[in-house]
Amino acid sequence: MTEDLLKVGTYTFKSRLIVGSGKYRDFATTRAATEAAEAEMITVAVRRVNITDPGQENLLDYIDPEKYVILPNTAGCFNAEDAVRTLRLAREAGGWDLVKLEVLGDTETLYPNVVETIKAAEQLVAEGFQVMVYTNDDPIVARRLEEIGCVAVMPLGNPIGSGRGLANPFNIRVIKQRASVPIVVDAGIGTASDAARAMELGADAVLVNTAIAEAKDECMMARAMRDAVRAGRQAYLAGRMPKRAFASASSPTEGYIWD
Amino acid sequence: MTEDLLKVGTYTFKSRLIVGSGKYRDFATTRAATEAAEAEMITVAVRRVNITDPGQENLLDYIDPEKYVILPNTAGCFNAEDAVRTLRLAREAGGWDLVKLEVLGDTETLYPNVVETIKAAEQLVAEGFQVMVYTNDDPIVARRLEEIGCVAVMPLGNPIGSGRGLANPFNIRVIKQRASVPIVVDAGIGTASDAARAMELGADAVLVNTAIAEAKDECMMARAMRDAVRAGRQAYLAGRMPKRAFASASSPTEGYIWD
Amino acid sequence: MTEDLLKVGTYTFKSRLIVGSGKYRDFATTRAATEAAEAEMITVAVRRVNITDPGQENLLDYIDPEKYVILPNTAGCFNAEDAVRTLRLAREAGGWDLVKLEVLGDTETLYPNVVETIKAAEQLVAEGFQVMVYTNDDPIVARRLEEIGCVAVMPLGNPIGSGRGLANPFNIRVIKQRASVPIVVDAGIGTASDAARAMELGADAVLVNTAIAEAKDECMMARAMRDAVRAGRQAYLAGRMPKRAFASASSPTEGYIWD
Amino acid sequence: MTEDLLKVGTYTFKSRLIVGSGKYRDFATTRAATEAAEAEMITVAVRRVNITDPGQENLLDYIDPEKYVILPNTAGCFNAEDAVRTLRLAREAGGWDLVKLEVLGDTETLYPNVVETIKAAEQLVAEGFQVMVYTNDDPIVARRLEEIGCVAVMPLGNPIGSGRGLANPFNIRVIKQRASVPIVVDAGIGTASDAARAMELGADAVLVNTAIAEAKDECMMARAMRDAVRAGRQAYLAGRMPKRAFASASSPTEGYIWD
Amino acid sequence: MPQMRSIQLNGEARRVAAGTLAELVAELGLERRMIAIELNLEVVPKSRYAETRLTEGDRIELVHMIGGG
Amino acid sequence: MPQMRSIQLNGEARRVAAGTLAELVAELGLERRMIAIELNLEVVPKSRYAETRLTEGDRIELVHMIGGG
Amino acid sequence: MPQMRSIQLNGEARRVAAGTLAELVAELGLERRMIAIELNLEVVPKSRYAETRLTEGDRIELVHMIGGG
Amino acid sequence: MPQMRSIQLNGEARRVAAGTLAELVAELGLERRMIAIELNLEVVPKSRYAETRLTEGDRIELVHMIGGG
Repeated sequence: MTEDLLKVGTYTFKSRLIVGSGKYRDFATTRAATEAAEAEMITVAVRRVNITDPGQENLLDYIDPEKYVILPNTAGCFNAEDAVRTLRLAREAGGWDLVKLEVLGDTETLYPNVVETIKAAEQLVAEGFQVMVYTNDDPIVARRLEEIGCVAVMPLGNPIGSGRGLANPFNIRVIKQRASVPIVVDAGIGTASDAARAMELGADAVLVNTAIAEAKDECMMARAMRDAVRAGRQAYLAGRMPKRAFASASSPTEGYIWD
Repeated sequence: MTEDLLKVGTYTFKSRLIVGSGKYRDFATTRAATEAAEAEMITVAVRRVNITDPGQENLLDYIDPEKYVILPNTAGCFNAEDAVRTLRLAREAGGWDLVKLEVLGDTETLYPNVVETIKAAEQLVAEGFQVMVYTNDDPIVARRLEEIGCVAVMPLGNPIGSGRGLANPFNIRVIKQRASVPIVVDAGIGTASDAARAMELGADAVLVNTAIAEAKDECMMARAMRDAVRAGRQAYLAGRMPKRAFASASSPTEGYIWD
Repeated sequence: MTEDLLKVGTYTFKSRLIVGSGKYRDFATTRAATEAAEAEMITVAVRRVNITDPGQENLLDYIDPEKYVILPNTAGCFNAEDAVRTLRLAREAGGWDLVKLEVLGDTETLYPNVVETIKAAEQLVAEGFQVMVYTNDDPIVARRLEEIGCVAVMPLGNPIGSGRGLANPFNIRVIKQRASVPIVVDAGIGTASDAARAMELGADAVLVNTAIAEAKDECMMARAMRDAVRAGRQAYLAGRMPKRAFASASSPTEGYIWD
Repeated sequence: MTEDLLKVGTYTFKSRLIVGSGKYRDFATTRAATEAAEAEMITVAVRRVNITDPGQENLLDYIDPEKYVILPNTAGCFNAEDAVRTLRLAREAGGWDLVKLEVLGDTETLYPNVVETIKAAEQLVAEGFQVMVYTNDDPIVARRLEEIGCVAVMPLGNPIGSGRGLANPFNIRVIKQRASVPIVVDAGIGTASDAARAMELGADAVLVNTAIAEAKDECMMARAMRDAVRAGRQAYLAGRMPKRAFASASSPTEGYIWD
Repeated sequence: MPQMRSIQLNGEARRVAAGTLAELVAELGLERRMIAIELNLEVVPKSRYAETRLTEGDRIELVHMIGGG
Repeated sequence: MPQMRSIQLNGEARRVAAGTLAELVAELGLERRMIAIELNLEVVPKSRYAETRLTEGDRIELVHMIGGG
Repeated sequence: MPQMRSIQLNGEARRVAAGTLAELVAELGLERRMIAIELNLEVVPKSRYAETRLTEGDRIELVHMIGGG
Repeated sequence: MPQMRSIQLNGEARRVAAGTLAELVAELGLERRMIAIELNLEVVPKSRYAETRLTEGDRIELVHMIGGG
């Protein structure tokens, strides 16, 4: 599989498993799980420095920006303006131009507000960002985001942090079949088979955070996700057998001793 | 994972992917895919030698019994007597005492005839065979087969060769939770995520034949299955996150610049 | 639909909804819900009379055996002998020869023990009972029970009282396609759409108890089940549209004002 | 159920089954099936009169606008402007102000273009139309359409004419739980149990066209849909039993003769 | 005075005055109930209750129908 | 004799004798149909068919309701 | 010259010169193959091929392993 | 002694001695951190921290990267 590379905008990756850095019990576990996942890209959030204790440890003391592609996100933004402000700051902080845009619609589902997302995407693309964009599983919206110039479209499988897998595999497949930019299944993956399934549908990559960070053994789950993404990718490329309503014998049906 | 071994009767395996040797276009592909799968156990069928051309090539010229554990099956048997005769011959042919018993109920579903299967299992166990037994997904029947002394119980996921995955995950989980012998999901696995899912349910191993032999690229699918089984096993051992109806933010919900 | 009658052994019914009489808060509700369901057949259990208070109210004071076909069951029996004893007593008590045989495998799943079920069915048929038999969803076992002479085969949809619907619709359909006696989906139905689905698969009837008895409004759910069974039956007879992967316009795709 | 009325804008209905008038083999069947469905509202499309044969029979010769609420749709419109023009004409033609807005995103999925849909909805509401709006199953978009002033929101279950049922029941439920206007499941319903399921999720009504028009027996399927909608509605109101992983005996577990 | 017998009735030891099943049923006030009786593992038809004599140590099961699924 | 006009009717060029929308509707025999007319992108109410004169090059859409889902 | 025998070999009538199973296996060129033989429904261990004589009408099944799932 | 200024720093009123953004960053000990600053809704490049003077009432956002999905 050495030649099967993932190209996102001007970046190229061997790994098709993107990880998040949220929800870990500590930074050491974040680093250990990220290494176990053999990920090359990791999302981070932009937040105010705690002025009362500016010296406290920081995520980037553990996740080396020289070693990983840092993907700043706009988690928590509910309108285009906040999202754009957030990513301008992220770009200044680390010079990162590859960003994950998410403009949320409500706090209960954390589903995107696609109208605001489109508005923000247009602005960010105009400002030269390479935008990977979180969206719902609507193929029409996905195509619009690609037309705007986003470098990757990231449809959700299910609500962020729900771990319920892929609600609508058909839509993911349709989005992929029409896309000329990478499709990354983001949100909803709860266990390894969910990641494998997403890749079998044709997804170019998956983004996993909660499923690793909330596993009892984070590093083992990270390895499970690493292997699942590889498994699903290979199964997709290998071309699966057809499904059959009925059975098909695996052994020859002649030459029996009792014939 | 080096210590996570699979013990079946008196045998011990590193690999939890058992492969079949049926349906391949040629013996060379059978060998290549089996190696790619990193399998240690492979099923074979017992059939009459073609007397008119006894010299023709044989599967075992390609699959070395010194290197793989050969698992003779009773594919095509529809009653206990034929199954027992078949395995007695297999044991004489290669000295193999670890066998896969399957007594079928009809040719359309290839579902087992559990009454005849129980009868055959009792006889074979009495004759000193180590019986791995193909059965339906009924936990009551599975327990009965374990009580008889079978060394592994192999519930179906779906009809043999159907590639439709696991019809009833609940039953597979229940069978596993009650079993003290290995549970091997046999039949129905069509792609990598199906294998991962079976392992996540707690299966100790999976048996795959058609999904590899009928893939466009057999060796790539064999690797996909190898990785999927590892992924599912690790996910099972790692302990997955809980499923949630609604969303749970992956990024902190405070410290926003617009608060 | 007036001519679409259900024939079970020597009995004929207009209704395809069989109800159970268990789990109700009181006998009055049992009667009211049974009437609301417009059922013609109702299952009852056989138990010891409470000798210390033999005069207490009885179910049959509310459910008139002249008005309903009483279907004694063997709920709680875990072997063939107990089931046969139980039904001999039931026949003596009310002269009922149409019975529901269920021989259970364990208390957690309440799945049948098919080996004991087969044994009991053979004995009961020999004694002239008209046996409706609860079984798992294995088509091979179902056919065996029909061959024995059971007048109806009752595969489970899911564990009794679980309300999880149909775990394996494929098996229910296969059982029906091969059967020449009525197939009654028994166990697992939790709401109206489950009953409709079972009928659409071709089931000749459904048996519902917990879903009605545990609904907040028992009588309204009874009516819902009545309508759902009719809906599913009619949909089955009407012949449904084909499923399509993609869309098919419901309105003509020409004559637009902007062409 | 006589008091359980459906209120849409200024209209009130007894029936919760809305039918379409497309795809029928002839007008007589359209009328017969519409009557069999006991529908009170029927969708129609707006198209150019065939000038070369202006006298040919017309749908409204069979579907009496005095008897049914006519719901003009914008099927085939791919932008807001065409949709608005179409409905202005419809209002002039029959004085109908209750309309079904659908602005499509492509011809393959017939999924809505939600951005254009929102634009059209704003314009139509401003012009005094009572807008029932077809949309995807995104709860954020659904709420936006309600805020604009649409009198009913009509999320899709699956692509129009696909007959694949409800792809994402969770989203339908979420949309309903947050809505203060009626939610009508539109598109995807293929058979009776799909309609029942939609109603059980809380939908206030369903719109069915292809599933009736393409059934082998249109009128029988129309009755099936009528009964299914009633069944699902009653089940929703009755309050279903809880789902359980394991079994719960329907018969008392004491008083056995073998205790 | 009537002679009393010790029998097993529905799993419990009991002393009864009844000499026949018919008398036992009457003693329990179950004449008009839909019941069935198993005497030492054999079902006894109602028609034979009157002639069926109880003897010391008889094992009797006396059942009826209750709500069940 | 009436003067003929060239108009675009439902996307097709057509010469009509009708001088008003009312006459056009009559010419087509659609008086009793539930139709609607858009004249040069503006919907014309039925009440104004009589007074609405056709002029050379008018673009007219004349629609009715058909079966649709 | 060797006496020929008529036997049932894998379901087909066949005349063979072999007097023992060992000779039959040699005659078929299967000495180095992983095979097994059932003679009149009884499996015969390889160790006894040499001493096992064929007689007229014997029913023999001669099997090997092939691809199967 | 330095003149103190009142500014809004990360949403909180604060009096600082720093006269420039560079001095503010130093005052907070964040020189070697990957941070970014928004001054009155405009992002200020690090290259201009030294020349960017603080004035009474400035609204400053000072952010860094934290764990997020």
